[in-house]
Amino acid sequence: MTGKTIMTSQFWIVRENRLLGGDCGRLLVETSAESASPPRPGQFYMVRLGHGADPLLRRPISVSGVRMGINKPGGSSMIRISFLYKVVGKGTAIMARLQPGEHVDCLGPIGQGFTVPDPSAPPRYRRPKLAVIVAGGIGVAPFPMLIEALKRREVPVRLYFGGRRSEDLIEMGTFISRGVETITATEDGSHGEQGFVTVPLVRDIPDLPAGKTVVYACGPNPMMTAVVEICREHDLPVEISLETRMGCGLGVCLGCVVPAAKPAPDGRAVYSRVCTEGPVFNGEEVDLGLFQ
Amino acid sequence: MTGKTIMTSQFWIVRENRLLGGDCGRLLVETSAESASPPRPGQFYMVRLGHGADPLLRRPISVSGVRMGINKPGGSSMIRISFLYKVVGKGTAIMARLQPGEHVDCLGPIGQGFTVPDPSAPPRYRRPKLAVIVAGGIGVAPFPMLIEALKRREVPVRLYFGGRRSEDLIEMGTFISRGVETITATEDGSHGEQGFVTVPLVRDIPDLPAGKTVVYACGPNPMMTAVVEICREHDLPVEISLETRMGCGLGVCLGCVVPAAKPAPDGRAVYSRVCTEGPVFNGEEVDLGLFQ
Amino acid sequence: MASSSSNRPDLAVQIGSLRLKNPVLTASGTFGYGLEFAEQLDLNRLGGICVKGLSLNPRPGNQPPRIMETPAGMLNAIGLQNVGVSCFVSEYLPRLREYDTAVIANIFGETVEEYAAVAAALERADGVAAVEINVSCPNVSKGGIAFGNDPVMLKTVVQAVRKATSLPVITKMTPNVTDIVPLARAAVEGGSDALSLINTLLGMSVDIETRTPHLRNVVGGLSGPAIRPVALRMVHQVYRAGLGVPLIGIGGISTAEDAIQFLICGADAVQVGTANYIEPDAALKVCEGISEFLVRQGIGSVAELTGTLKLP
Amino acid sequence: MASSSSNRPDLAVQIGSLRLKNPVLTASGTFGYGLEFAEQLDLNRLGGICVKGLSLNPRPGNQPPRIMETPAGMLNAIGLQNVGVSCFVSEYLPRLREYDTAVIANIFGETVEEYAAVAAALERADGVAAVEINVSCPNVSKGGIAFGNDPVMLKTVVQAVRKATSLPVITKMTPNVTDIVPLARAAVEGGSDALSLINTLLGMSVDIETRTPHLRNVVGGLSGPAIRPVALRMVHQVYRAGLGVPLIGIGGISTAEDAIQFLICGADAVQVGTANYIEPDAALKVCEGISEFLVRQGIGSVAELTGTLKLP
Ligand SMILES: Cc1cc2nc3c(=O)[nH]c(=O)nc-3n(C[C@H](O)[C@H](O)[C@H](O)COP(=O)(O)OP(=O)(O)OC[C@H]3O[C@@H](n4cnc5c(N)ncnc54)[C@H](O)[C@@H]3O)c2cc1C
Ligand SMILES: Cc1cc2nc3c(=O)[nH]c(=O)nc-3n(C[C@H](O)[C@H](O)[C@H](O)COP(=O)(O)OP(=O)(O)OC[C@H]3O[C@@H](n4cnc5c(N)ncnc54)[C@H](O)[C@@H]3O)c2cc1C
Ligand SMILES: Cc1cc2nc3c(=O)[nH]c(=O)nc-3n(C[C@H](O)[C@H](O)[C@H](O)COP(=O)(O)O)c2cc1C
Ligand SMILES: Cc1cc2nc3c(=O)[nH]c(=O)nc-3n(C[C@H](O)[C@H](O)[C@H](O)COP(=O)(O)O)c2cc1C
Ligand code: FES
Ligand code: FES
Repeated sequence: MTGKTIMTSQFWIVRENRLLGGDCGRLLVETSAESASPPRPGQFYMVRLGHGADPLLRRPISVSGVRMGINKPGGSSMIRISFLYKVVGKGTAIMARLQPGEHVDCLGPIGQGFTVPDPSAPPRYRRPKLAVIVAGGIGVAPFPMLIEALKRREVPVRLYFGGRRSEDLIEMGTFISRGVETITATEDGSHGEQGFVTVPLVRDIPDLPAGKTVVYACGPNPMMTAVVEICREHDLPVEISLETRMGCGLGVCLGCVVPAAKPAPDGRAVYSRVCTEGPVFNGEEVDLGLFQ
Repeated sequence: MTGKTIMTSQFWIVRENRLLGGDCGRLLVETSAESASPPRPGQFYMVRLGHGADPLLRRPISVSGVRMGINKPGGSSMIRISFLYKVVGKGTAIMARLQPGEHVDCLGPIGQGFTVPDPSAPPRYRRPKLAVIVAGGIGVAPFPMLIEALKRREVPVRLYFGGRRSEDLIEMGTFISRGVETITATEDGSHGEQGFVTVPLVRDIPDLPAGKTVVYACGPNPMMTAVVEICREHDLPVEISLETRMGCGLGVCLGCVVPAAKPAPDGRAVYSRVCTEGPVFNGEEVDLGLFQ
Repeated sequence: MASSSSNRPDLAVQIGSLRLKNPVLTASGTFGYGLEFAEQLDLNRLGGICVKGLSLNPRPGNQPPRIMETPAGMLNAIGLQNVGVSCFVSEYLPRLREYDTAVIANIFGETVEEYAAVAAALERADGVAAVEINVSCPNVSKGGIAFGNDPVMLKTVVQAVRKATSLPVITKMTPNVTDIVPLARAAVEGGSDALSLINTLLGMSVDIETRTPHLRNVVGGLSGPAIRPVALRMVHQVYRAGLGVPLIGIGGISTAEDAIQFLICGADAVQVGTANYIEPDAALKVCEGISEFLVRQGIGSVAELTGTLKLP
Repeated sequence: MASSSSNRPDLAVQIGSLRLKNPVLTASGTFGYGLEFAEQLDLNRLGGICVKGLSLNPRPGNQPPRIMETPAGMLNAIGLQNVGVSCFVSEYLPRLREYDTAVIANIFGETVEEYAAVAAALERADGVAAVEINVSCPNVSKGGIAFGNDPVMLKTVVQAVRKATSLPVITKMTPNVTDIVPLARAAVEGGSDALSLINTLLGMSVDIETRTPHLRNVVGGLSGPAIRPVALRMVHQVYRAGLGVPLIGIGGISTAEDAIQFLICGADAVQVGTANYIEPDAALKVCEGISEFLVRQGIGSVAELTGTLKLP
């Protein structure tokens, strides 16, 4: 979280859009490095999909990866980011139809990302011995980029990856080739253990380096609630990336809020904006109970 | 106007979409000949553009050409139609972005087309010596197909083609290669005579084969009004293809009407639906004065 | 309650004394007299057809332009062009009778008497399943205020129609009001057997180049997906008011999901309007989608959905 | 009247005693307290900023979910979350004062007294150009009917604000009414210097899988392009009523073309709302587009457009 990031709204050119199965895809977009700030792990973009007033709002999509490079002919430097997406409605359906060469308007990077281990980070994030990542389905989206950052800092990573069925476990090849120890679970038992991925997590957790493990999670809400609960019991710091419907991504519509865990002194609720105070929160900061 | 045409709503596959300059383009779409009736000259399709509720309504677009053929591998027969379009708003802008391989939902063929000379046609259309076509800008769209039909019946064709500037005179190459005698006029004088194309038309009309000439026109309303006026003076039968905003193309919304030239016996207006009674009308049938 | 998901769910619904084979009707003014669509879809599979609004005498309608597209919607000011009730009865009804679907005659008038006269003309005809009163028309003898905007006028016109016919009477509510509940109550007090809602919202659009309204009539009725949230809210309000009559939801319904939202909020049936223009078989697709939803959720009958909204 | 097309057109407009450098403001609740956008665009180029609605005390707002997208629109039930007027004056206003744009304080209350107290608190502050009264709030002492739905309540609240401040007072009208004209008149009679319209239409949306409303508050306000035709019609109606006060058009404005429609129908200025979410610099683009339109049409000043609709 160093250096000032400038949020811009601009057109990125689609370089690749590959379907991955399980209704998921990976989109690579590129622009000139002069015009865009590089994102940090856990940040997202508000992506405009379609050309009319329906769909109206931009869609929040996490950055999955970033690469800086030099464009051969001109020698101009460029930035390329990748998104992992799952088709769930009309916006993401349009995303799946984007063709190389088309332009797509992305506003970002936005939000508070994950705390990446660093000597200047809060105490427990300074020198962890293990980073545990818990991902549910498309919740895996921000983690390829986080894993890159963790690897660069030589923090060992273990990924708990759950889904409904094996097709939901996208990008497994990448994780394995990156040497990420990966434990999987699917509800239908088609890959890894049958059931929720929190089951192997609970089983393994006593054996993790006490006081030296940090946890990152992203996935469906019941999973997040379970992970925060588990981490609380074992006194592990956990950061969760939340999804709420977003009007603006700019902190002004107040549409994306979650209740903070602590109410105001007068007992009234306090709400945090997921787009601005999040999407990554400390697991203890927010009240997931109230939040559907 | 023989044989029963079945109107269908179905997806056609885009085979080619070529920009022609002057904000115009030519779109070729194809489907199986079993599922679609071939259109007649002057008929149109209601084309769905975009995937959401904006734009909401289909857009009426005339057929410019049709070809039946056999698909090589399977030997199944296919029908291919072409549209000429001009980008004027959000629907046509989406049309210009269609890529080969995409599917586009076309409902049609719709409406009453041009009266093509034929022994069974009304008297003045049985054996004309000359067909005069008057086109203004993108109003030329239905005429390549009409010209094919006229050529097949060995009716000589002369085209009066007007536009604002030379780029508006699309498909000139095709007309010339088809041996269509073409007289042009542009408002800026960049092609042919400077001014409206009705000027050379008025000049030439006394020399046309009296009683043996039929006129077809499509273009902006002031031009249509002028053409109908000219034809009335010289007692030439004229058919005009009209454009009005359309809700349904099915004859039910009553949104596309034009006033008929003759009011009801009680003096009240009578309205004709352009989608169903038109889009091609006899020049004397409709009241172009009232119609903006 | 739940039936085996392999069974075909029961789609029939009851609107007062009127039984519909399924809850999906086509909305007045968007489906002509029905026959225009006979080639596009099997009319027998529709829950019912609300025909284009009928007046006592034929009406030529407004001068064009009459329609304009707006974001996710369209404006219309057709001016209630129609062939008149006698022509409908003699020319269209005999052919419509050949289909096994409920024909609902949408009627309007400029005076209370005209409404009653149209209803009476239909009473004598064979093949009309119900009368739907369009009360969004200006009352010419009351300075042009729409009948549906005032509870007293509304009740009067409903009573007059009620007296003129033994057919089930459905009152079609206008949404251009501060509070729809007292108006809905007035219609019920007037003897309406059911309510359908909503008609179009008043809107406008302007050509900035010519500085003229896009519609010759200046203002027009807004329909289509744009208005769905407003329509749904009104169905919810009227349902919660507990007036004890069946409701038919209308407004921006294009998909089964849209229709199911209305059913959950308290509608017993729905009408598909503008969507017919975009997909001529939209109503059938909505109906099939509802059926699939019921199967997927293991619900035996569509009537079980009505009013099942869970309030927080 | 027409000026040479190479001249820059005069964009300044007068809203009562308030002069705006151009007619494009940002709408309350869609632009935060303005400062949030300082990185996205040059605030100095805005005609003005209507800040998020202010109440006497801070308010936490509603439980989530608070928003939902709908066709060409969105529903919101934020619950008027805000920092409270004192915090606004002490924390935000000093920083806003650094920009050369009109800061318009949008205010609301649960009682007439609260409205007056908020207005009074702003009266003492430096840097507020005008007060905009949001009257779409329920009057808690009158059974929760919105102030803006009833002419008597509306006039009372406007009078109270009028008395509490010497700043120009703009009343922001609710569209959820049968006839907006008598309400507009009540606001003018209460002493409003200008009217802004419209606020959101009441709407609703439901999740069919869970059968729960998409908003925790059940109903919410519909905004965005979907409502533009309704908003334009209401501006037209109020302008034609000739109440003699300037009008500010709001509702679904995303482009210069949209804005110009409102000006032609009688608005002196416009507010850009939901469009700010989609393009953070939407208001500036609208303003530039108006300027280009004026140049293209050879019109010297934007004020010349207002009310120039040609009726057939
Ligand atoms: C910070 C953040 C990061 C995200 N990152 C990713 C990602 O990397 N990959 C990915 O596939 N998805 C991601 N999502 C979820 C993604 O935003 C939604 O799946 C998407 O908005 C759905 O749009 P739709 O039009 O396809 O669906 P629809 O259901 O048609 O959308 C309707 C409305 O609901 C909103 N909505 C629906 N589902 C969600 C959801 N789960 N979260 C937030 N809003 C929702 C939409 O934005 C839209 O406003 C992220 C969400 C957030 C908040
Ligand atoms: C029978 C018929 C045949 C036509 N054939 C052709 C053709 O072959 N090639 C071609 O380029 N154009 C043709 N047009 C005109 C074409 O339909 C319009 O240019 C097109 O609908 C504009 O849509 P848009 O979204 O780009 O413009 P927008 O201005 O955004 O459209 C807004 C609304 O107005 C309607 N509209 C705008 N202009 C026209 C117009 N001139 N006529 C009818 N409706 C209009 C649109 O359909 C839409 O409902 C034809 C029109 C008719 C009625
Ligand atoms: C072109 C058009 C004509 C209409 N004519 C009538 C009519 O004659 N009588 C009536 O009660 N409603 C009429 N309506 C209203 C519709 O029946 C329906 O209430 C409204 O369009 C909202 O539904 P939708 O959004 O599904 O279209 C008409 C609507 C349209 C678009
Ligand atoms: C999320 C949101 C919050 C809003 N908050 C307020 C508010 O606090 N006070 C107010 O007067 N209007 C508020 N509005 C209404 C807008 O100012 C505007 O009147 C309305 O959205 C219509 O304009 P639009 O279609 O351009 O958004 C809000 C609108 C939205 C979408
Ligand atoms: S999305 Fe608007 S405040 Fe967060
Ligand atoms: S377009 Fe609907 S009747 Fe012609």
